[in-house]
Amino acid sequence: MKKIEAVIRPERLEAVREALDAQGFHGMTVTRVEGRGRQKGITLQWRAGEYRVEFLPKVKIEMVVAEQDVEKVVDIICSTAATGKIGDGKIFILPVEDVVRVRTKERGKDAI
Amino acid sequence: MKKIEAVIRPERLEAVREALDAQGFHGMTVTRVEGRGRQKGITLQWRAGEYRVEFLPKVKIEMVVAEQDVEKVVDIICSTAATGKIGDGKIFILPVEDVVRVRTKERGKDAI
Amino acid sequence: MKKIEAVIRPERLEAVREALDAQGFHGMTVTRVEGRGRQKGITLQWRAGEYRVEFLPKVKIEMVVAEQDVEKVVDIICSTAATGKIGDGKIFILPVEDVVRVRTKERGKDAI
Amino acid sequence: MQKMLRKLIPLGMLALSVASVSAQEAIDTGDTAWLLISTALVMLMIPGVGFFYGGMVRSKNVLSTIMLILATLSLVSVLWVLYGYSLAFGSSIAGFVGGLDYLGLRGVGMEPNGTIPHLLFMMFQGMFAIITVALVAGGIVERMKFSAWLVFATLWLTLVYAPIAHWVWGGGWLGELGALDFAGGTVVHINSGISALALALVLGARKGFGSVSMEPHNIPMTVLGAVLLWFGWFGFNAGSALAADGIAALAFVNTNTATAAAALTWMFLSWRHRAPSVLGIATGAVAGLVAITPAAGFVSPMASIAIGIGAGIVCYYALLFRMNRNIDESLDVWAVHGMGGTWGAIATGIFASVGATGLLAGNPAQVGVQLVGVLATWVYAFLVSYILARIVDTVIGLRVTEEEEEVGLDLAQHGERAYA
Amino acid sequence: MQKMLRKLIPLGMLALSVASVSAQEAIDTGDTAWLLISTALVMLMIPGVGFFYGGMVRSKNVLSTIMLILATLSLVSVLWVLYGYSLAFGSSIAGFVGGLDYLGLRGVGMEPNGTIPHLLFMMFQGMFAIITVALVAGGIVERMKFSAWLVFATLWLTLVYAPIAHWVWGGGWLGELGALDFAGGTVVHINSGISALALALVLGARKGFGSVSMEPHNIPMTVLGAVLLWFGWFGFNAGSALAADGIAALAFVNTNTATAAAALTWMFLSWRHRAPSVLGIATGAVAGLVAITPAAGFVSPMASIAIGIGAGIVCYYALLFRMNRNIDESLDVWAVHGMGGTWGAIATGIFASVGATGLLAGNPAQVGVQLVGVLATWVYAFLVSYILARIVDTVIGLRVTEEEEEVGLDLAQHGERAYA
Amino acid sequence: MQKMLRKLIPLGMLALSVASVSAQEAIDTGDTAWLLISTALVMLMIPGVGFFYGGMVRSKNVLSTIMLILATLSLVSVLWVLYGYSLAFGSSIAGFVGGLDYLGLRGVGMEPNGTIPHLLFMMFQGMFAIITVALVAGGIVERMKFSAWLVFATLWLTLVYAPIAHWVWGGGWLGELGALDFAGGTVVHINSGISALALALVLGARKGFGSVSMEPHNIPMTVLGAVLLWFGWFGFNAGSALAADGIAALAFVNTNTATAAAALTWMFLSWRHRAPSVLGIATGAVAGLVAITPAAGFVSPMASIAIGIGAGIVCYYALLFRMNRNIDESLDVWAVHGMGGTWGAIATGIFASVGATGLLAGNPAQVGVQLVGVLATWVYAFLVSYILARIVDTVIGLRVTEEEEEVGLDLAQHGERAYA
Ligand SMILES: Nc1ncnc2c1ncn2[C@@H]1O[C@H](COP(=O)(O)OP(=O)(O)O)[C@@H](O)[C@H]1O
Ligand SMILES: Nc1ncnc2c1ncn2[C@@H]1O[C@H](COP(=O)(O)OP(=O)(O)O)[C@@H](O)[C@H]1O
Ligand SMILES: Nc1ncnc2c1ncn2[C@@H]1O[C@H](COP(=O)(O)OP(=O)(O)O)[C@@H](O)[C@H]1O
Repeated sequence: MKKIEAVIRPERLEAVREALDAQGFHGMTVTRVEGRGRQKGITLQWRAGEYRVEFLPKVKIEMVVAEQDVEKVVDIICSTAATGKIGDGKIFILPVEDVVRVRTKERGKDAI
Repeated sequence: MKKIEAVIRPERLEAVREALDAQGFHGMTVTRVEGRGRQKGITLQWRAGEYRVEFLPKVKIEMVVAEQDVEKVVDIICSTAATGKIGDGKIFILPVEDVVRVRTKERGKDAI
Repeated sequence: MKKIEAVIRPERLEAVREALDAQGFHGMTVTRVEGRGRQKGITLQWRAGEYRVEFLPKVKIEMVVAEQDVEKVVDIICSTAATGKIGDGKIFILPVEDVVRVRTKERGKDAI
Repeated sequence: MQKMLRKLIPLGMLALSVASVSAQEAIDTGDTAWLLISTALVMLMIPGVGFFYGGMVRSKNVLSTIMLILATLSLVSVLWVLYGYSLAFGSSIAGFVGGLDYLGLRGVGMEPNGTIPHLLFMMFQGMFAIITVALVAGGIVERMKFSAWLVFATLWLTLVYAPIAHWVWGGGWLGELGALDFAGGTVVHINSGISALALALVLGARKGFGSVSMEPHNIPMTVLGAVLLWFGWFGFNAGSALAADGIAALAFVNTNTATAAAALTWMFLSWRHRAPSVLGIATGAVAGLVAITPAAGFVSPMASIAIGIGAGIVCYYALLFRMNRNIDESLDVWAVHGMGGTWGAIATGIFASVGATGLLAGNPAQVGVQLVGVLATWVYAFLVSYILARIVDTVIGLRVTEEEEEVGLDLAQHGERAYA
Repeated sequence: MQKMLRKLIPLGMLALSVASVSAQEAIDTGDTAWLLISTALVMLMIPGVGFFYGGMVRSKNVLSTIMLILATLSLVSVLWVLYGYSLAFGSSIAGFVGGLDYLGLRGVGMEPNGTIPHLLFMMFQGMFAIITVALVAGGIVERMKFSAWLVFATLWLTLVYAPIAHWVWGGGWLGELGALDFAGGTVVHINSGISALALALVLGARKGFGSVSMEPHNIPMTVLGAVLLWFGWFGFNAGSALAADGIAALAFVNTNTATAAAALTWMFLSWRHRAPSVLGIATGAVAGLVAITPAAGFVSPMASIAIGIGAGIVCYYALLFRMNRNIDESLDVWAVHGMGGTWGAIATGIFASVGATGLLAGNPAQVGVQLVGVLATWVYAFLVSYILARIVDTVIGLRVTEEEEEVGLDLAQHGERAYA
Repeated sequence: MQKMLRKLIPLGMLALSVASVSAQEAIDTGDTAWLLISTALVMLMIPGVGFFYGGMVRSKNVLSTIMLILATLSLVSVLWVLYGYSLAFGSSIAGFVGGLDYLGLRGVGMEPNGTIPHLLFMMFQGMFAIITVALVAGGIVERMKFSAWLVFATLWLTLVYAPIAHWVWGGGWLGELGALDFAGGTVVHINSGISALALALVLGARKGFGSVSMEPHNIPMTVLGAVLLWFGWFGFNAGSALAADGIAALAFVNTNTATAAAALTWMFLSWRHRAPSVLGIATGAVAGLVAITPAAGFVSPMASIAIGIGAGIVCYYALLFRMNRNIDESLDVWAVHGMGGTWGAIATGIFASVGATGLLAGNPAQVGVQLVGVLATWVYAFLVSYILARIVDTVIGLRVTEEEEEVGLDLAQHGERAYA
C-alpha cells in the first residue's frame, strides 16, 4: 500500500474528485493548505496600493491505495488537476506499513 | 519509530485525547480535514430543498511513537473512536526515519 | 528524497520561511494544525474566570527535499524556529518513494 | 407615496391622519424626525442585502457579492440626485415617466412637501431606488463581470426603475388607475424579482450548477443581513406613511406580524421536509417582509397574519419550482421578491380595509386593478431587462471567463480575498 | 410603563413631562416618532441576543443558538398580537392577569394612548415580551430540543411573562403597590434570569461540562451582539418614557453611563484576575444595561455610575459563584440578568430621586417595596418555570440525544452547518 | 453646534429653520426625537470603528483592536459626564477651554437647551468625544500596550479633545472667528488624524512592517464597520442640525451624496491601478463621510458631489504617500481623517452657500478663516499628542514586548482568542 499526497489548486478539487469517483476511488482525505514553490505567493490589493502574501491556498489530497493502483491514481490527478501554469502542484508517494479501519479493526488492504 | 495517522470523527476527538492521555501518550498533532469514503458526503438544507456536500468534516491525528507503542495506540484509538457506523475513519501507519526536537535538537526516540 | 514535516510555533513561520528562502528552499506546503505534547494546552479567559483549551495552534511545514539537503533544512528550521521554551515543536523525517509534478508529469528529483 | 397619499385622502385616510396632514403645508418636526430615521433605516437595508447575499455564496465570491451591493449603493446615490429623481417624480410625461424639471435637484430644497422637507422625500425615495437595483444582483452572483454590472445597473435604473416608480408613485398611470402599493410591492419587489430572472436567463448558470455543491459559506452572515432587513424595513414600510401617525404605527405592526408569520410558515414547511432550517426561517422572514410591503398601511394586523402565511407558502414553492426547472437565478430574487411581491399586491386587493377597500371589504374590483399593476410590471420589467441584458452582453460581455469563475471573483475581479 | 406613568404623575413627574402629556389625549408626532424608532431598536436587540449568545457557543451549535432566538422572535410576535397583549394589558383580573378584551387586537387601533397610537404601545410592549423569552434561551443552548423550546416558550410567555408584565405595568398588584420599574428590571431581567436557571436545572448540564472545553467560537460575533444590545437599549430604556422629553433624555444618559461604568468595572476585575478581557467588558456592559433598566428615568447620572459599578461587581461574582457550583446555566442569564436585575431593582429603591423618592432621598420604604417586587418575581418565575420545564420534559422530552449533542445541534436539529 | 447655531442665525439660517427654533426656549418633541436617535446612531458608529479596524488587522490582534474601541467607549463615557463636558462646554476661559461649572453634570438637566433637553445635547456631544478618541486607536493597533492606551486616551481627551471642541463649538476663539464646522471636520477628524500620526511616530512601526504580510484577516468585518459608520453618520451630520428640519434634511442628503461620490472615486482609482477594490470602496466611503462633515449643512447637494470626489482623490494619494514614506500609521487615520478633514474644512470655505457664504458665493475670506482653523488644529493636536505620547512612553512604556507582538495581543494582552 502507498500513500499518495497530492497538493493541487483548490479550484481543481471538484474535477479531481469526480474523475477519481468515476474510476472507483472514493476514499480520500482533503486538507486546506498553503503552498509555495516556483509560484511565489500573490499580490493582493490594500486600501490603496498592494501587499504581498507569501503563501497561496492549495488543497492536499491524501489517499492510501493498493500498490497496483498508484499509477492510475497519479495519472487521473495529473490529467484533471493540471492547467499548465506554474503552481499546479505536486504528488508525493510514500510507503505505508499498515492500515486499520477504526470501525471494524480490519487491517491492510481490506481496510482501505 | 512509526507515524500513526488516524482520521476520525471530530466529535470523538476529545474522548480519544483523554484516553491517550490516560495511557501517557501526550504528543500529537491534530488537523481539521474533510473526508470521503464509503460514507459519501452529506445532504444539507438549502432555503428550500437540499444540496449535497461531497466531503465530511473529519479530524486527523498524527502521532509519532516508538515501534513498541504502535499497537497500543491503535487499540486505544479504535476503541474510543469507533461508533460502529460507516465513517468512523482509518488509521495509517507510516515509517519514520528520524525525529528532531526543535528546541534542543535531540534526535530519535528521545525527541518524541 | 525525504519528506520533512516540521511542527512549529505559528509566530515563527515567517522567520523560517525567510531563512529557507535565503538558502534556496522555496518549495513547501504549510498547514494550520493544533498540537499537544509536554506543553499541555492553554488557559484562556472566560467572561469571568478561565477555561482550558487542550490544543495549541501550531503550523506544520511539509517539504520534500533531496536526501543531501535534509540536514541543512533541519538545521535551518531548528535554529530559526527555536525559542528555547517548551512547545517549540518537532521535525519528522519520512521516506518518500516518488514525486510527480502535476503540471509536467516530471518524476523524482526533477519534480521537487 | 406622497402622490398616493393625496390620492387616498378622499378614500377615507383624511380622518385617520388628520393630526399630521396640515392644510397649509408646513414642516412637522415629528414627521420629519421619523422620515429622517426611516431614510437611514432603508439605507441600512442595502448593506443588509449585501450580507444576506454574501453569506449564501462560496467564500471565494463573498467580496464580489458585497461589492455589487456597495457599488450599487454608491452609483445609484449619485445618479439619483443627478437625474433619477426627476425621471421618477418630475412632472409626468403622459403618465409614463417624469420630466427633467428636477434635474440636478433643481427646485428640490428645504421647503415642505407635505409635512417634511422636499429634499428628505427625495432621499427617502432614493434609498428605495438603490435597494431595488441592489436586489437584482442576487440573480447573478458568482459569475457576472463587475463592469457589466455597473453598466446594466445604470441602464436599468434609468429605463426600468424610474418609469415604474413614476407609474405608481410619481403621478403615473398606475397610481391614477387606483392601484394600491403602500411601500413598493410592485415598484421594488416584483420589479427586481422579474428583472433578476431575465438577467439570469441571459447570463446563464454558474459553472458546475447542479453538480458542484454551492454551499453557503457563512449562514450567520446571511442571518445578519436578514435581521438588518427586518429592522430597516420598519423604516421602509412605516416610513412610507410619510408621517409619524397612526398609519405608520399600523404599517409597523403589520410589517412585524406578517414577517413573523411568514418566517414560521417557512420554518414549518422546511421542518415537514426534514428539519426547521435557519436559512429557511431567514428566507421566510424576507418573503413576509416583501409580501406585506404593498399592504402595510391598508390592512388589519389579523389580515397581515394571513398575508404572511401566504407569503411563506407561495415563495417556498416558487423557490422549489425554480430549482426543479434548473434555472440558476442564484439567490432567488424572483421566487422571494417577484412572487412574494405578486402575492402581496394581490393580497392588498383582497384584504385592504384601512383607507381603501378590497375584496373582503366588498370591493372586488380592487383585485382587478391590482392584477393590472402586477401584470404591467411583470411584462415591462421582464422585457426591458431582457433586452438590456442582451445589449450589454453583446457590447461588453456579461460573464467573467471560466477560469476567473473557477478561481473566484474576489481574486479575479477585485484582487482581494475575504479571509486571511 | 403607560400605567406606571399615570401612577407616577402625582409623585412629581407631571411637572417634568408637562410638555408631552396632554390633558385630552392626542397623538404627538414627536413622541410617536421616538416610539416608532424605539420599538425598532428593541426589535434589533433580539437578534443582538442571538449574536451575543451565538458567538459564545461552539461552532457546531451556533446556528441552533441563533435559531432559538429567530424562532422566538417569530413565534412570540404572532402570539403577542393574538392574545399575549391582552393577557398582559387587558382589564385586570384581580390584579393578577389581564382579561381577554384585547384578544386578536380587538379595540387596539390607531387612536391615541397617551400621546402615541395604541397600536404602537402594543408593539413596543410586544418587543419587550419577545426579548424576555429570547433571553431565557441563554440557559439551555447546545442541548435543548428545538421542538421542546417552542412548546416551553409558548407556555412560558402565557403563564409567566404575561402575568408578571401585568403585575407591574398592566395595572396589577405590584404597580399598585408602588414598585418602581422604569423599563423592566423585574419583568424582563429578573424574570428571564430566574427562569433560565430553573429550566437549566431541569435540563441538566451539557455533555462534558466541566471537563471538555466549551470555547466561545467567535468572540467578535459576541461583541457584535453586545453592541447591538447597547444600541438598542436606548430604545428600550429611553423609549420607556413613552415620549421624546426630558425623562427620555435622562434615561438615555443614565443607560449609557451605567453601562460604561459596569463595563469598566468588569474589565478591571478581570484584569485583577489576569488580564482585561473582551468577553468580560462585553458582559459587564450587558450587566450595566440590565441594572440601570429599572432605574433609568428615576435617578441622576451620578447615581447611574454607582449603579453601574455595583452591577459589574454583583454579576461578576454571581457568575463565578455559578461556575463554582458547577451549574450549567450556560450563558449566565441568571448571573447577568437575574442578579443584575435584582441589584437594579434594589438600587432603584436606594437612588430614586427624579419623579420618585428612594432611600437616599429620605424614603427608605421604597426599598421595601422594591424587595417585595424582587421576591415575588423570583418565587413566581422560578416555581412556574420549573414546573413547566418538568411537564415539557415528561411529555415530549427536553433534551436531544447524546449523539445529537456530540455531533452538534446545527446538523442534528436543523440539517445545516454555519460555515463551509 | 448649539453655539454655532446661534451664531449663524443672523447669517440667514433663521428663515430656514423658523419652524423649529422658538423664541422662548421650549422642548420640541420632534427635534428631541431626532436628537435621541441621532445620539444613538453616533454611539453605533463607535463599535463600527471597532469592526472597521478589527477586520483590517491580523486575526491574532482582532480582539485587542476591538478592545481598544470598547474600552474607549466605556472610559470616555464616564469621563465625559464627570468633567469632559464641562471642559468643552463650560463657560469659556479665555476662549481656550471651558470652566468647571458643569462638573459632574451640575446644572445639566432636563431643561431645554434650544429645543432639546440639555442632558441630550450633552450626550450627543459625548458621543462625538468618544468616537474621536476611538479613531486615534487606528494608528497604533497590533503593538500598543493596553494600559498605555488607557492612560494616553484619558490625557488626550482632557488636553487635546476638550480644548479643541471648546474652540469650535463651546464658545471658544475659533467659533468666534467664524470658522465653519458643521459637524466636526476639525474637532473630530483633523484632530484624530493628526494625533494618530504623532502617536504612531513615537510608538514606531510594527515588527516586520514592510516585509511581513499584514493581511486584513476579515474584509467583510471591515465592510460591516464601514456601513455602520455610513448609517450612523446620518445621526452625526444631520443630527448636528440639532433639529428635525430642512437643514437636517440637507445635511442628510449631502452626507449620502458625498460619501457615494468618494466611494466611486476611490473605486475607480483602485481600478485604474489594478481592479475595483472592496477595501478601497469602503475606505473611499469613509473619506467622503469625513470630508462632508464640516460642510454638511452649508452646501448644496451638487457641491457635495465635488467634495466627495475631492475626498476620494486627496485621501487615496495621502494614503499612498504615507506608505511610500514607510510610516506605520497603521490604519491610516491621518490619510483618511486628517487629510479628508483638512480637505473638507477647506472645501466648506469654498462651497458654502446655505446659511453661510464661501468662496464661490463671493466670500473668499471664508477660506482664510477655514485655513486658520485647520492650521491651529494641526499644530496643537500634533504637538500636544506627541508630547503626551513621549511622556506616557517614558513613564509606563507604550509598546508590548517583541514576543507579545509576535504571539499576538489577543493572547498576550487579553488572554483570549477571537476564533476557536
Ligand atoms: N518541495 C516541496 N515540498 C512540499 N511541497 C511543495 C514542494 N514544492 C512545491 N510544493 C507544493 O506544490 C505547490 C506548487 O508548486 P510550484 O513549484 O509553485 O508549482 P509547479 O509544481 O507547477 O512548478 C506549492 O504551492 C506547494 O504547496
Ligand atoms: N483510501 C483512503 N485514503 C485516505 N483516507 C481515507 C481513505 N478511505 C477513507 N479515508 C478517510 O476515512 C474516512 C472514513 O472512511 P469511510 O470509508 O467513510 O468509513 P469507514 O472507514 O467506516 O468504512 C473518510 O471520510 C476519509 O477521510
Ligand atoms: N509524538 C508526537 N507526534 C506528533 N506530534 C507531536 C508529538 N509530540 C509533539 N508533537 C507536536 O509538537 C508540538 C510541540 O511539542 P511539545 O512536546 O509541546 O514541545 P517540545 O517539543 O518543545 O518539548 C506539539 O504541540 C505537537 O504539535
